[in-house]
Amino acid sequence: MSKIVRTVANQLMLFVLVFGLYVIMHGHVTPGGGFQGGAVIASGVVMLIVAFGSGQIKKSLRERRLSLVESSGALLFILVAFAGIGTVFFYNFLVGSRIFGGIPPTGSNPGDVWTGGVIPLMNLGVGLKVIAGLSAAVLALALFSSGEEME
Amino acid sequence: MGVLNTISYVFIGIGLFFNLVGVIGLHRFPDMYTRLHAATKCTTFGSIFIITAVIVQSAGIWALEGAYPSQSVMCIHAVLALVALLVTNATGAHAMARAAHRSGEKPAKAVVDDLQEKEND
Amino acid sequence: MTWLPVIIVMLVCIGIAVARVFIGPGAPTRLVAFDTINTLVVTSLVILAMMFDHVIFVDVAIVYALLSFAMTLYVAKYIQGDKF
Amino acid sequence: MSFLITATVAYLIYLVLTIGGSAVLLWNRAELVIGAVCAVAAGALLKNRFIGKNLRMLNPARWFAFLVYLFPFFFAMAKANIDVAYRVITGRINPAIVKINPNLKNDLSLTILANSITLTPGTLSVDVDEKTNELYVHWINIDPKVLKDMPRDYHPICDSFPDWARRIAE
Amino acid sequence: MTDVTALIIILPLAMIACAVFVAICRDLLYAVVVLAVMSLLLAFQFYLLKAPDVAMAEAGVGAAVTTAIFIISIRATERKE
Repeated sequence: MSKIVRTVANQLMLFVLVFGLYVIMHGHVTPGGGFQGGAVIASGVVMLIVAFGSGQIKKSLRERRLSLVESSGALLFILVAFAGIGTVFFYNFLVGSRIFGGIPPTGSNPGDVWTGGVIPLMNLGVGLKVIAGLSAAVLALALFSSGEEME
Repeated sequence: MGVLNTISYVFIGIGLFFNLVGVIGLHRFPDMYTRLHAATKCTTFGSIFIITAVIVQSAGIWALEGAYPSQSVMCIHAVLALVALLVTNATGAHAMARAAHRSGEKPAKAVVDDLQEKEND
Repeated sequence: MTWLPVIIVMLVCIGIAVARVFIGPGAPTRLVAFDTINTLVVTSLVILAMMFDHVIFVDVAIVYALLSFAMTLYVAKYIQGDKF
Repeated sequence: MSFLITATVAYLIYLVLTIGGSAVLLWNRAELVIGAVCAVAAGALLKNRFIGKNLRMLNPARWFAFLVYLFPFFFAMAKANIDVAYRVITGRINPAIVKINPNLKNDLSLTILANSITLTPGTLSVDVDEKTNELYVHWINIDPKVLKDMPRDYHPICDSFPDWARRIAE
Repeated sequence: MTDVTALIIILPLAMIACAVFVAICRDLLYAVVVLAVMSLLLAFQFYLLKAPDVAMAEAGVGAAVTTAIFIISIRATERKE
């Protein structure tokens, strides 16, 4: 695409990334969550692929890094689930503690992010996995259609 | 609230008029470029006014009720949606026009076409 | 403040643009009508969030305004005949 | 340096998104911490894309010029829309594609100019020459005076926007 | 809730029209564009039924990524059916 589209895509990617992180981290108080925020950021990567061409994006997004991000997302989810095994699998052991353990306020309010226990951490794991998975799928397809291989 | 309601109604009237004009222009104009003129400009301008009416309403409630912070989220996020809409619409219109010209779509009734001359050289 | 007539007029606009998507000659015209529908839907989402009085619904409108851009770029790049 | 700027901008965007908790000024304490972490991640990932090597936009006078620019821009936009509405109703068009050379060197200023042209008086930027930064503009109702000389005069098309773009981003 | 019931009934008619067009159209590019419009209206319907999280997932996956995958596939194969 032309120079104008490339410049706007570069500037817009920061906003997309920050907004996706906002959706992921507020998954327990607003509509959204891990899957939705991850899909937003992956769509940002899809936008970069169409603006710069898949050959350019391949240089900065390598297959090894994407698989590392995906595995670390799955690992975070499983670790948080196993950390509560003293009581029961998936036990919310952070309730009342100092990390994400606040008491939800009553009355009309926009929602306190410091609540929810392990739910934000699990959302983060799901989000990392979705980002890496979706962007790797589209990048592999685009590379294949333009005749290159994915390393 | 009376003044704010009046302002909102005026803005909504202007916005709906321009949206309707844009959509009707999509059917009245002869070729793709002039349709792009009508569609992009008029709908973007109408959307600016309608979203501004929403912002005025929510900002009024925010200022009136003071400590009730929930309408602030509405106000700020509507402004962000407006900014995103402006940037993406302008750039998307440029990308569509470029793609259409490269695919061989000729501007109907055109007087001069410098880009065609450049491609012929 | 009553928002329901506004939403109905916006839906009429969307209907007219959908008709252009069905009948329009050639791919570029359909793409233009599609982009118009995107803009109108984002505006309608903001109005509906105000009408339902659920402030947090506005996030969906921001997501749509950002992501419809990628869709438009993909179809445009296909029409101009480049490789991805 | 570019990492710091990108992280600061990301932090500001995050703070604007989460106004409303009101423990410290307008924000929760937790939002400040989470926002800092997100900003560091965004800065590390996008420092080359967002700002690159061009540190020219750090000057606050340029931000002020951008804010002032919004007013003539909005008036031109309103004029353009009334003009397009008139042409929709009467159906009187006289289109052409002309080449203009606004003498801009920077990518960002060219982007600002092209987006302004797309949204204002009866014009639409169709293509851009990658090497010489010349713009090809589709004009819905052409002025016959412009067609006489070959390096086209850009003042009837976009009256003072190139000067504004030069002032903002060059 | 009663004031938006009419909209909830009218919108699926437009979606059915889009789906019929997708089924009978011989040009796959047009089919993809109309499918994107249908996905857009579907997300609007979810939004009217007050399920914004589903609408957001539909926006992210159904609108952007699906269209991208279909368009890349058409580029790799053929446009006409």
